[in-house]
Amino acid sequence: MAFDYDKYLRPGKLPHIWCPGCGHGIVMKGLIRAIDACGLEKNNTAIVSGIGCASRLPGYMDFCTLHTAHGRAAAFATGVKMAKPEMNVILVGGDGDGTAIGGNHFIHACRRNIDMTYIIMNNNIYGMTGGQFSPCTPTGAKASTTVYGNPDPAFDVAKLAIGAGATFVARGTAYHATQIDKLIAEAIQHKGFSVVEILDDCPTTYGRRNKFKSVIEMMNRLKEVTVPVKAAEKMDPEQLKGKILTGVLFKEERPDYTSEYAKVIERAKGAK
Amino acid sequence: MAFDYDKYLRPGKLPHIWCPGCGHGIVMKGLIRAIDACGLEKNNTAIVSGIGCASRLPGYMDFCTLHTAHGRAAAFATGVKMAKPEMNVILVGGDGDGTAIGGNHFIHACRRNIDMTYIIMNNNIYGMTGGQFSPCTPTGAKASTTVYGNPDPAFDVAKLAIGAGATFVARGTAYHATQIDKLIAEAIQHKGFSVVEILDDCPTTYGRRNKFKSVIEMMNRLKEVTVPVKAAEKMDPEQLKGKILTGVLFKEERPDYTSEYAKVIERAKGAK
Amino acid sequence: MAKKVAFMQGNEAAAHGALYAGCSFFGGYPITPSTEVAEVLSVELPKVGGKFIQMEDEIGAMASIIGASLAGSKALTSTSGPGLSLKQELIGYACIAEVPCVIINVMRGGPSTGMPTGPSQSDVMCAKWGTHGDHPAITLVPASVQELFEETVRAFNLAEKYRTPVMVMPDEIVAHMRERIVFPDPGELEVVNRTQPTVSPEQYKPYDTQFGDVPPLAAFGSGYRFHVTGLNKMADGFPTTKAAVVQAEEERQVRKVEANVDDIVKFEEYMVDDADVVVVAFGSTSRSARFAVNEARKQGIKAGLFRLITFWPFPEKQLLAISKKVKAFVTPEMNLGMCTGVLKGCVEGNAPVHGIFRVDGEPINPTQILDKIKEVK
Amino acid sequence: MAKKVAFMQGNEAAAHGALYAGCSFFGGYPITPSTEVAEVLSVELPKVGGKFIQMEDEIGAMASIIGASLAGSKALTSTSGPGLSLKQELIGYACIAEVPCVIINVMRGGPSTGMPTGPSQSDVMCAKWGTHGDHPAITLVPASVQELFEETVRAFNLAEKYRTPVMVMPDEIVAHMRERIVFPDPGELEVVNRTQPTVSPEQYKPYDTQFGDVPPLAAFGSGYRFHVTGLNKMADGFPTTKAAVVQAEEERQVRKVEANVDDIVKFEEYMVDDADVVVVAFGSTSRSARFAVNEARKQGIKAGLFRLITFWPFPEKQLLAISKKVKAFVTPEMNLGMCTGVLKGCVEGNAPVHGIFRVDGEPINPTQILDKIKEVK
Amino acid sequence: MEKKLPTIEIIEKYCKGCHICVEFCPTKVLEMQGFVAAVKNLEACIKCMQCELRCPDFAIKVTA
Amino acid sequence: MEKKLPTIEIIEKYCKGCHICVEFCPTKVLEMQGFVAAVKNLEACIKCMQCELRCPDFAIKVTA
Amino acid sequence: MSGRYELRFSGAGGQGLILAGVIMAEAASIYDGKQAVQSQSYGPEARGGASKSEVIISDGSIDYPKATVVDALLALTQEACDKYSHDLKEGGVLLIDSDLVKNQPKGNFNVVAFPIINTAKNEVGREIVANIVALGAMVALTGVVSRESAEKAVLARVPEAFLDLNKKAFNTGFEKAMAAKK
Amino acid sequence: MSGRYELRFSGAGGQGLILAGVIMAEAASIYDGKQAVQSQSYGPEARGGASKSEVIISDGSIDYPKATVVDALLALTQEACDKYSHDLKEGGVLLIDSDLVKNQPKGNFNVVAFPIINTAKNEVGREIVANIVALGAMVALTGVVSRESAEKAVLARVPEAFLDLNKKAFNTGFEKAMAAKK
Ligand SMILES: Cc1ncc(C[n+]2csc(CCOP(=O)(O)OP(=O)(O)O)c2C)c(N)n1
Ligand SMILES: Cc1ncc(C[n+]2csc(CCOP(=O)(O)OP(=O)(O)O)c2C)c(N)n1
Ligand code: SF4
Ligand code: SF4
Ligand code: SF4
Ligand code: SF4
Ligand code: SF4
Ligand code: SF4
Ligand SMILES: [Mg+2]
Ligand SMILES: [Mg+2]
Repeated sequence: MAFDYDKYLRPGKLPHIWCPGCGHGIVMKGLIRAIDACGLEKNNTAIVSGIGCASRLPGYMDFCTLHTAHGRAAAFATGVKMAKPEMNVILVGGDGDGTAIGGNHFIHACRRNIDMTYIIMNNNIYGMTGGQFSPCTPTGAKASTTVYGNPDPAFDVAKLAIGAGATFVARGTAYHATQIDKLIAEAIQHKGFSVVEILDDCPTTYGRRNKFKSVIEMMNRLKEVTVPVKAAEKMDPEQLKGKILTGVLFKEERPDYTSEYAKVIERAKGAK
Repeated sequence: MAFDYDKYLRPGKLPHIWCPGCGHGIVMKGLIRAIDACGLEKNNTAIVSGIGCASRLPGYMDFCTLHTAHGRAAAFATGVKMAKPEMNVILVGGDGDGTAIGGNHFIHACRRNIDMTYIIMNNNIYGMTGGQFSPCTPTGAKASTTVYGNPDPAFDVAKLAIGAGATFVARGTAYHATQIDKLIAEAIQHKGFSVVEILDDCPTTYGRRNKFKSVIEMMNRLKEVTVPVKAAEKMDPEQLKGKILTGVLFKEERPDYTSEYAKVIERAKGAK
Repeated sequence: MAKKVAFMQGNEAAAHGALYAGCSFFGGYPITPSTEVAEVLSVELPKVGGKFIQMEDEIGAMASIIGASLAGSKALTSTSGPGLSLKQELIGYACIAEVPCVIINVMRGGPSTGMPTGPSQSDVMCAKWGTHGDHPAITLVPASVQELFEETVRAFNLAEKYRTPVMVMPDEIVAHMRERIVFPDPGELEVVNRTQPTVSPEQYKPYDTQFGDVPPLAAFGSGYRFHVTGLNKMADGFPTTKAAVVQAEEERQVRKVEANVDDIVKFEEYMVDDADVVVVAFGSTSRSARFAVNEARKQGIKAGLFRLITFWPFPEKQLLAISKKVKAFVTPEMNLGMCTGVLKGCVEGNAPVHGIFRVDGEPINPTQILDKIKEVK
Repeated sequence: MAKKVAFMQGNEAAAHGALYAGCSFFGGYPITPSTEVAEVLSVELPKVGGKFIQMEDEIGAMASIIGASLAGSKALTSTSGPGLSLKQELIGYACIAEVPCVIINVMRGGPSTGMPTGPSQSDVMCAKWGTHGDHPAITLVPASVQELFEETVRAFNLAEKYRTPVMVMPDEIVAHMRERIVFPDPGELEVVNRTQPTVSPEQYKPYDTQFGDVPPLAAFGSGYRFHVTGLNKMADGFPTTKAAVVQAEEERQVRKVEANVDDIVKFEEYMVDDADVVVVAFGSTSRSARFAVNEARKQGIKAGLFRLITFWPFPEKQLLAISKKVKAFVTPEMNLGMCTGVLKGCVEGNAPVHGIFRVDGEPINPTQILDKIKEVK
Repeated sequence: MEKKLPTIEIIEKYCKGCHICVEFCPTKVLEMQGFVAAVKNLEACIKCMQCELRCPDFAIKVTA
Repeated sequence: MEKKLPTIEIIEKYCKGCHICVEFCPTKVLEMQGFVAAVKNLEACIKCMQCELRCPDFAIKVTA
Repeated sequence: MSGRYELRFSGAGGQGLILAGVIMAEAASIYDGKQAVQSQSYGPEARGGASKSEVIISDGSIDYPKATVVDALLALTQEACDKYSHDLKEGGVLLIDSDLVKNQPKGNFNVVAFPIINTAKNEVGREIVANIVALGAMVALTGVVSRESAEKAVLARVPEAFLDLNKKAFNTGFEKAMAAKK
Repeated sequence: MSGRYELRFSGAGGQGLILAGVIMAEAASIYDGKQAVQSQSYGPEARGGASKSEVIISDGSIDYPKATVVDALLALTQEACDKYSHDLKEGGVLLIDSDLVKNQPKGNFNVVAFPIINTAKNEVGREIVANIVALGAMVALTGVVSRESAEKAVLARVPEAFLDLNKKAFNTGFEKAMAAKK
């Protein structure tokens, strides 16, 4: 009955480096369950990340793992996928890695609709460097570089992904652990570029500064501010004010990039 | 009755470097009329661009002009605007400059809602380097690097800008010359980050390859494929198939970045 | 009135040095081990009406300070290895467009992500040679918290005086250690501002060499309108491909610095005069070296220390002269021989150069240096 | 059967050289004057089932070729100055993660946007020193269309053999001029592939030094699972901060190249043996130099040409030896003294080095060189 | 009273001969003469300004 | 017949003491003992698996 | 190395050891008019793992800012004790938390052990001031800075609201150490 | 510079002068078995302005790939003629379009002028083959490559559909030049 995570973990790497209560571990477990559910083959699956606490995830996973440079995961992964379209390619990383320095590669991966799955662990902060604000830090929040309150508006990661052309966009939270694997599994099965944003927590660099007494409070907040899309349909704007939707937010069928490129190869060989 | 463009042009710089029929010149004239309509002061207005044919525009304009590096216009401009919030800052550039290498700075300028106006001259190609495809080249089109037809999907620049948080997004065309100045003027007057995409033409590197017999044909196409938003409201999906909307596509009021930062300064001075 | 003293970290001192120099704009992107510079300025700049912005990446950060500088601000960014590599293209832009700005680069282990919290001195070569094309380079390498403050002030002065980007490169040890610092009173240290045009807006040219190798720079929004580009340009700032003009401009951009090395180069000679063995070192390594030199002298060995405070321009003249008098040089550095290579390049084989290289995230300790001194003396 | 001959441009030849070497992936971003390399490969690669992708920028392009190489492809990108500066961070990544790949950088006028269509040789220093931290560097500087083809093949061979990025740097003249080229038959030129693991997947370590300084590299998706990072790593590819391991790994990464200079360094000596004046040149400038040397000989002057084909590693040994026999060196280059400086650095003052520098977008013509030869002979 | 004709100025050294003004003039006032545009039938001009607005090269000025 | 109790294994060297499992157990089966989680009241366990799912550290295993 | 005295505060990240070191150094350099340098080492990027904070105190100028031979070591965890005791000098002061550090390093050191964390939690009232308790003890054991200066330095660094708490922590630590050392 | 012969084709961007140069060079190096190098210069980035294409032909190997003293110059526009005639050698061949190049450069050159563009447009039928007309003329005037080789080279470079058109252009140019030169 207890799920066997060890099957997918590299032996001897636990305990992981994440702080007590860091949601990244919850996401990693969800990812493992999703991979198991989709029956992905270890040898045929690459897990690619950038730099950050979240981006340390691949090191624990017993797959072909690539810990790239800050913000570049999507671009490295595009090279892997183009070279070996038959491989499953999963990207993981933090909100800073993916939407700050990595923003350009992110929107272009969305545009190309290249068949990869990107899991963004959004803890609203640059955790690894000690808590500077990220493009996903709420306006007004405190960070080590916004002691007077953050003047920056935050990205709506899902909206950005849709605007850039992603064909599958979902959102979950570290609190709703049971749903993480379902969303990721559906994303993996989707043919095209799929984005799963997991609202996450960083008690160490975000929680304390923003008056959360404990990670429990942070978890409870994730419960309180979110509403499943299905439920939202039955709610009026008033009730939805300040709420964040979870579940599958967008899904569309479009030819994926490597399939399209396969046609280029056919045409080229024809042209010979 | 004839509009006096010379008032805003640097003496002795014409004829400009653009090819016969290049739409960039039409856009520059629209921009000049808009600046005139808004009564912007030359000394107090900066025009910033990246690299590309389109990005050569500032050189002709008698303002504080900054021809930056490829893709970086929005980031340079952000520095100018933050340092001197009282200045009007207008960004101009091509589709490649703005949405390929410049994509990250573009979406973050949208997110911050910093009070600048960005005019993207979208000719669907990297003109200056001789016609390689850009992120705005239609799928299937021919470019010097897509002789078998472009496998890449194109960005919807307006959708991307909205997804990233821009608060004013409009689209015009080089054919509809009379509207260019109106759209740009409204964008300039909008408080916040405004994006005006002008569907443009590059007869030299895009037209020939894609079987346009002349720039006239390219212009006519711009007429045929576009529909004003207003008109579109009265049309059914069937009629709208394959059409591109023009006019003001999105407008929203949100605090602009430098005003928000002014409050940070107040809070900081209070904190002293 | 007694001076303000404090016990603070190198990075904090750098931030305060920037404020002392009149820095009014910071554009950055966080990276270990330089983040404290940004953090302090995010608090202090708005207090004095300055601007702090965290950009989307290091390229954006570099772009923002160039833009801000053209709008008249004294502008700063801070970063570390990977960020410095990303800034290289625009550092070149600041060089050719001649835009004053300061880059603080705290040296950590490289290449790539390398060892983010480990000290290093392996960015000194890319400080000069990182960007493509020919360009000038000024790089300062302080060795104490007090000096990090003062060299940051000097960095702004040199940037403004020569209209060019200037780098301050403490290693992680100097950036993170805490020492007592005595704040200079206002006016105590020189603060230089870029020369403003004396001609009318109509006559103004942003690269007008009739005013010397460093033309006055007006600010956007000050009533002077002009054009700035990263292409080779003429006196009026507009692009040109005229061979003679391009050659002259390129040479001037470099000459600005090369012809003024004596004004820019700064170093400290410690017991060098009668030395048989001279240790050439910089940053935290020079502190180990001084320790070792003192020990050596106690043991009757004629050792001396030549401490680089300016790494670029490199004090070639001085070291060539010294090379004719000494038995050997010892060059301890937290890299695989960068200073060693540069030094060899300028002593014409007059004296052997013995490197001590550590790239393992550990400081070079005095004993290592002392042993080498004994070995080669 | 007669060989295939063609009259083609340097950039086209580079593209065909890549195909000959087995390149199966190209990730790029267009930039003058290198675009033809990409354009030819966009047509040719899919014909042989290879992949061509135009990325969103140069950083993405560099990232994509590292990813593709780890998935088993021989991967190439091409660019020019500004793009090379942008790639620097990830070039460092390829160095520390030891990922074979090739970068063709066509040299145009810099810094920054500079003179996009003007020839230059001013990227040779950033080819070695551009990225932060200590790292190896291999840079090839061909002088003809035929040689650009062959050196591109060699670049892939060296990249695969030493698991490191390799740069091919034609100047704009060599890249854009057209000459007759004779295509080598398949098998005529050596084509090297990275060594594959001989151990089982369970035993495989991506940096296992028991197989020497260049460990075998398995491909993702080939049954071998492993971890790759840009942090300092251990034999198994996982991050470490253990001082001893880090020091050893950093040294090995550089030693791979330094210890094999004789295998990597390539040059041509033309009438050097009895020469009083030796011209050291590379790329198109070396063609002007040969012309000048011939003229000089006609006029009875003992001139010779040392033509660099490998710029990095620099042929220090050979030139130091020559410096002991000659009256003077002449170094014509389309920059402000990069090769000149490196040469000075290795001849220990044995012979003066007289530079001829042009950065005006015009080639250095034979007359300039001849005059200098006469002046210093 | 006869209607006042506009003056149409074509700056030859700016004109790049793209044909745009000629093709899009609703009343066919303009024509190409060699590489540059020229006025063929001024009477027909309805002063709609389309030619001036669309000329990419600042080469045509219509004054009523 | 008495109901079969699950086994709840807590791997102490993985547990970082974040309290998550304890706080979110619907039936208060778990408690903190010093820095690590421990089972206080096994009988109450309803095998909902919430603790295991939410433990960020792979430190708790529930087997029915 | 005229009168060069080297201290190392070690334990787990987040235990406030850097602050303890900083306060010790400030006591010396700001209040006792000596020279002092404080430095630290981090784990991967900015967080986690065993951490140490070093303080060098001297009458003369301090060149080398890192420890060479440590005069006094504080170890709040076993991991830290194992990792950072190697260069503690013969006869040097070793202060450990008796609850958390079970096996002491070999070598003849002047070992002082008491339940530091526990003291902070139960006697002073808040676990988070364990670092100040430890600081008080180190001041007592080393005598390298005066008790008064150290106390001043503590009070200058901590937020208003916690002055008494920290004062109490400091003094408790000081007394405990005196007693333990007897 | 054994038998080094230098040609320059100049005019406006887009007139196909680079192709003309390439064909001339191919005629020499592929069909006449000589050595040849072709090079060009561009305007800002990849386009516009006056453009030139240079061809060096020699029996021996060609070191310096750019022109030193030009033996034969084609100028299709006044701008090109003004810009690129400075290093045409004494007595060198100068072929110009008589409609477009009104003032000839000073110096004693062997000048040949006829309406090249016009010939292409009206006699051959398409303006775009003006470059081939000019090529034919240059072949006739310089004699540096054989007429046969040049024609082969032309046909090898142009698309099937336009073989005859280009053949006609080449020969027309050749004849016109012969006549003009008389
Ligand atoms: C080029 C570069 N710039 C900056 C950094 C410093 N850096 C490392 S991780 C990080 C942000 C991490 O934030 P996020 O991606 O949200 O991950 P988290 O740590 O919050 O899980 C930054 C700025 C770097 N390593 N490389
Ligand atoms: C860093 C860098 N990369 C690439 C280039 C080459 N480049 C110059 S302009 C350009 C694209 C221009 O396209 P666009 O922005 O659409 O402008 P257009 O020429 O089409 O008006 C490119 C790729 C460059 N100058 N700098
Ligand atoms: S710092 Fe934040 S994100 Fe990083 S491991 Fe700790 S809790 Fe997680
Ligand atoms: S190449 Fe295209 S974009 Fe550039 S100037 Fe010519 S027509 Fe305009
Ligand atoms: S104004 Fe109108 S009618 Fe008159 S010439 Fe121009 S386009 Fe024709
Ligand atoms: S539109 Fe302008 S450039 Fe084009 S033909 Fe008419 S006048 Fe000339
Ligand atoms: S399984 Fe459910 S009931 Fe049982 S301990 Fe875990 S959370 Fe509590
Ligand atoms: S959730 Fe896991 S880590 Fe947290 S206390 Fe429970 S067992 Fe320990
Ligand atoms: Mg984060
Ligand atoms: Mg374009």
